[in-house]
Amino acid sequence: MAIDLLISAIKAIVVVLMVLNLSGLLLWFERKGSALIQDRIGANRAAIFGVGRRLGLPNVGLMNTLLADPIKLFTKEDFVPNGADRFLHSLAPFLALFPVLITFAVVPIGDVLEIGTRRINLEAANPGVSALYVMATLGIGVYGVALGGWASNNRWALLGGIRATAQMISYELTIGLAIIATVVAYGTLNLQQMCHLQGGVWFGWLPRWGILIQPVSFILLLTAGMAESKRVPFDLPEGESELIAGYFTEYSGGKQAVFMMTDFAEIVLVSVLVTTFFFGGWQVPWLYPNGFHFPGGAHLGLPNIVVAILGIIAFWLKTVFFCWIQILIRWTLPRFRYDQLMRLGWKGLVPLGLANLVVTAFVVVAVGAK
Amino acid sequence: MPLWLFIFLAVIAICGAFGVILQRNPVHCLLALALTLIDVGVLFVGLGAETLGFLQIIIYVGAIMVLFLFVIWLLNLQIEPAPNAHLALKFFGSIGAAALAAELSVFFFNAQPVSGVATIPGTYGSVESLARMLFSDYLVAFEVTSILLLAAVAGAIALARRMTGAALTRTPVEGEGVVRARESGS
Amino acid sequence: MITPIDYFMGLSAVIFAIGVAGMLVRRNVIVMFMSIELMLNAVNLAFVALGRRVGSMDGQVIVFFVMTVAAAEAAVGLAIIISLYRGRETLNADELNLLRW
Amino acid sequence: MTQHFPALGLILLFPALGVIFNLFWGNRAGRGVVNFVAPTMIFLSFAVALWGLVELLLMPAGTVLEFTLWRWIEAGSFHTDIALRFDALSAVMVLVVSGVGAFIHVYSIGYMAHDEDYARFFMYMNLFEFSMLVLVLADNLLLMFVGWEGVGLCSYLLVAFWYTNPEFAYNGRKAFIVNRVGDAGFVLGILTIVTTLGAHGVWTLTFVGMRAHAGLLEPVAAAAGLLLFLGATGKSAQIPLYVWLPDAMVGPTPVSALIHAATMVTAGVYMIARLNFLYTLGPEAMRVVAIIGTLTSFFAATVAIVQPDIKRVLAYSTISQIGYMMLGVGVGAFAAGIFHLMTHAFFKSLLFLCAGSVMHALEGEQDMNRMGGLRRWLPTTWATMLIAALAISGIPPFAGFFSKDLVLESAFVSGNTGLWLIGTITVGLTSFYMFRLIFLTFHGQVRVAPDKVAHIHESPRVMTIPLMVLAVFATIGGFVGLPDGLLWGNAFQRFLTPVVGSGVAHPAEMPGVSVGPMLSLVALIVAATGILLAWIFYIRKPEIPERLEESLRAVYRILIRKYYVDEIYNFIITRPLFWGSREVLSRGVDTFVIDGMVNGTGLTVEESGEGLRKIESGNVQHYALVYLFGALMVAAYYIYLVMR
Repeated sequence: MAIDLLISAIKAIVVVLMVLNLSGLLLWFERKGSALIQDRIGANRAAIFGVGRRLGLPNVGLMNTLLADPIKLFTKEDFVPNGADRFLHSLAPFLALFPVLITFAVVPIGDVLEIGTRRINLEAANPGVSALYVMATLGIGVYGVALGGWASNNRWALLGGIRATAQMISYELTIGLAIIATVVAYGTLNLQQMCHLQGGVWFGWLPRWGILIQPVSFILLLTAGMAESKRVPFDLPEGESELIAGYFTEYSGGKQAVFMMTDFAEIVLVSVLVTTFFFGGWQVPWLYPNGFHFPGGAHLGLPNIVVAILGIIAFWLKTVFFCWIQILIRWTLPRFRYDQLMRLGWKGLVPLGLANLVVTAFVVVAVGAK
Repeated sequence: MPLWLFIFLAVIAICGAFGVILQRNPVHCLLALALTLIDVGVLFVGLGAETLGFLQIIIYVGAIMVLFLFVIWLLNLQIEPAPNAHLALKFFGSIGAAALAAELSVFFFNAQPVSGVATIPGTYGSVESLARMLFSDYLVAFEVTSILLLAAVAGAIALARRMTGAALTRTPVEGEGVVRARESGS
Repeated sequence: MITPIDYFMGLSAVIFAIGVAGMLVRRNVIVMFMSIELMLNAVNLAFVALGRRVGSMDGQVIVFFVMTVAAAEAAVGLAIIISLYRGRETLNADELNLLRW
Repeated sequence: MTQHFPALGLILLFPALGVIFNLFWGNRAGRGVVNFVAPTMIFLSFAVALWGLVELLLMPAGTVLEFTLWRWIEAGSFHTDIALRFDALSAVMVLVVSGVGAFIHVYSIGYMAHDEDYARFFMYMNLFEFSMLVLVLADNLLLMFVGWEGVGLCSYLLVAFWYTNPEFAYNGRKAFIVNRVGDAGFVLGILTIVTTLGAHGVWTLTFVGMRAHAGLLEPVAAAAGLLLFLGATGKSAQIPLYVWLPDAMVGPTPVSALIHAATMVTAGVYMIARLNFLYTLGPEAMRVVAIIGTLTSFFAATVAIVQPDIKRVLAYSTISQIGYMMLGVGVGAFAAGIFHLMTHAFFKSLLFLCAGSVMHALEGEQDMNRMGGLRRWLPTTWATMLIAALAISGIPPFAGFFSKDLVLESAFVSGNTGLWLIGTITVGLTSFYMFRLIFLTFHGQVRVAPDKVAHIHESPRVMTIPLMVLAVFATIGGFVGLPDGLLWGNAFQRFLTPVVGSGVAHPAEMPGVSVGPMLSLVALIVAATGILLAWIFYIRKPEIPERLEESLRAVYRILIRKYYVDEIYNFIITRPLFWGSREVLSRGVDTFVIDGMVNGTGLTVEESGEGLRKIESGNVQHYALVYLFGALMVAAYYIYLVMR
């Protein structure tokens, strides 16, 4: 009993920590990545007593992003503008971060891990309808930014908040459609089951990943997910050029850090979802609970613990890959105009999603697939 | 669901409900309401209606409440002034509400005990069972609701559509609101 | 211990009553509208609880429909409120008494 | 034996369609379309009727075509259907109504050519045809009554067709109200029959059913017959309710021809013939019918002699001829009555149409003193009208001779010598006034107002062709009922026998020698005398009438004023009625009682509303509060139930 509780707690903490750290890492990705793309050097100054230089190591700016920036942020003055709704103003960032974090609770980061006789499902919580849970938490996510914009008693912020809200609920629709289509295809609302269903191979060599049966949904989910995370090319809510910083214009210090963390957490979330839905989650190609079965027929038996850990590693690798993809896109594409954004959402993605859903349904009914 | 959890949630729900009707600031009311709704959703899950619980959160919190939020922003509602007079209404209203609560509780606690303990099938509250009922016994109602939603969308657009500049520049007088609403609806 | 179904009933009764009170006490039309949503949810809770009590899914299906109707109602109601506000520049229920004698 | 024959529905359907079309699209469709549609419909039902007739003739005698549309009324054990019955009797009637009606419709095209309201006119005409066909096709008394009222309504509408003229409108109302008096009798008659049969547990009004249980009706036969006959006097313009017919002549002439000469006014005769079994059970009623008929015919003929108005002459002539029919059915010779009805339909409608043609030529002139010598301009009209006149005067071989002869013979043979005598005298009067009309109109010197002489013209072909057709019928129409023993004998009688029974039995005490020829001879002589007199009076020595007028001023006044009947009715009935209505009902009851109640009600509501409206604060929350407390009450009540 107690041990179970302990295990669950550990699982939760681990997941959250991994997410937060990853988002921290992403900050570094972002800075150096953008520097590469723009042919700059990027962060390369901060060092502790120049240890690295003394040792002749190249300064890749890890100090800046992982140490200096956070310290700077969290030690800044936490400023609340005059006439702002103090309570909501401080609540908003956490309201934004919280739903994103709890979403990870249902994400299977691996198959069952067997320690002795105990079987540990490698996800923090496993409601039968975890896909719905994901949608629900995404839905709640709106409030943070919305209230952040509203509470800071600033027109720019309010505009940013309104934009953010409109954008997010518009694209949540698309996300929902994508997820539903996938759900229809898999015939289950449970992410863990989805991952299981993506095991095995077609034609003896082709991994059964969801991307192969739901390509459209994949594109929809990726696009809409990036829109959810409100980053370029969908960063209208922040819109540096016209609204100073959108909904967190009036934020500074820790709260703003939390908002930024939310952004990165959302990137991670999107990647995780894409991975889980379309890239087999923790599935490693040709890896089965009892080891590898290569297409050639070669077999390499492995103990469960290894298999589980391989799964976890595969999962996070895929996730990081998609985070990287998103950052690439963010630094590659120009920004939409707001009307273009809305047109894309309502006249482009939503109809596409509907069509995809209908087709999927037809196929499923026709094939009787489960 | 264990009792302590229920009590915990119930307290939150009631606090939220009171928040709705006691807060001055519409946005705070809305937040309180959203809190209550999420709470009720969790209660659903606790009652075995998993699907419904999450649907509740998706639909109510994720959509309807956001709509409210938009309207509040659109109309730029500020904190309403200290409620003036209407003490009689307040008084009787509260009394009546309390009495209603009492009466309803009496009902519920005197409800006929179900013969034996209700057998809860394994699929209780799952999407499959819900869908099975929706598309068999309640098919007609289901289809009709789709039409209802369509009609609601059309009606909402027709009602809230911005009207001609003339109507906007005119200073509103008694009764014009309704008239304009109809015009813009037509 | 497991919570008796009746407690859920009692909770829904309380929430419903609170909604009624809000409907009567608040002046702001939007808040009155919220109170109505509150009542709807109380009823939903009662439905689900009763369904659980008799072990049938019908309660949940009804709640499903209630949600749908609530969505439609919210859309239309808010639209009405908007056009009302455009016309009267107020949302105070006391001043919206055109149907007076 | 009966035969299911759905086509009967068509007979009614076509005029109905015409009504609907003219009502909704008439004015939009335009004159041409209406002129085509309205008559076509009637021709179509005429065609269907012919089909029915053929069916009937091909089957053994006594066959009845039937068609039940639907269950109409169901009240307790009583029920009646919308059912049609097409036996020999209704066959004759339907053919007459639709056939003559069709030609009159065609004639109307020309006659109404200059009237703006053609659509309404043809709508009414079709409606009339429909109602009349319902009347004659009905297989039960109630449905017949529906048609009966329908034709009454159409008569009213058409008499007052030019309602802008107050006098015309007044005459329309007169026709309507007088008919109501008769219809009251009709209703009472129906009720008498229903209650009597119902008392014996027989709940039916179908003619078959009534005939089957005629025995039960024995005790009330006379009363019922008389009550129904009261209705007949109203519809068929017999004493005492004939007064409306002469005034009805203000309607368009085709109307007078169709409704007030050929079809509607003969409905009474048809009704009596249809209910012959009832009347034969009540000899007294038959007697009354016969006497009334004879008196009417004589009386009307005398009035007709002096009338200057061409249409009034024809109106009184119609009354008189219907008197003949009544005499026929009154003495039990139902077939004879119907026979005369048929022939009369031919030549009387022809007469009216000719008169209409004359008026058309003279721009609506009706006074014969301003006509004369028109033969030159109106040859067709003259010829056809002459045929009609000969027919009505009973000159062989024209139709009128046989029918009228049959009626008189039946009267004589049935032993009513007195009635026969009056009838025969009336024959003379008839021929006299008819040829007075002919001579005054078409011969002698022209008395037309000089300004009108210029454009006297023969009517267009659309009007003259119907004249010719009807003239043919008026000529040969009588041959279906030749005296017995001559050629094919009285085929008409044989055709109708299954329905109305054989005519009057010849008394046995004159074996061998038949009175028929003698009577015919007498009638013929009388008729010839009448014509001769008319010739002397109005062609040979035109001064004679004036001199007679001088010498017999009193009589003349009485006749020209129609025996002052209108005045008498006015004095006895109308005045008191008006006085009572005005002084008692209007001044007293209406002002104080009814207005008091009405205004009182209104006042109460208004006052209480004034008081109660205060609770409508317009504030939603107040309503909500009240609502809440209502809910509390209900809940409390249920709790009380639970706790108890």
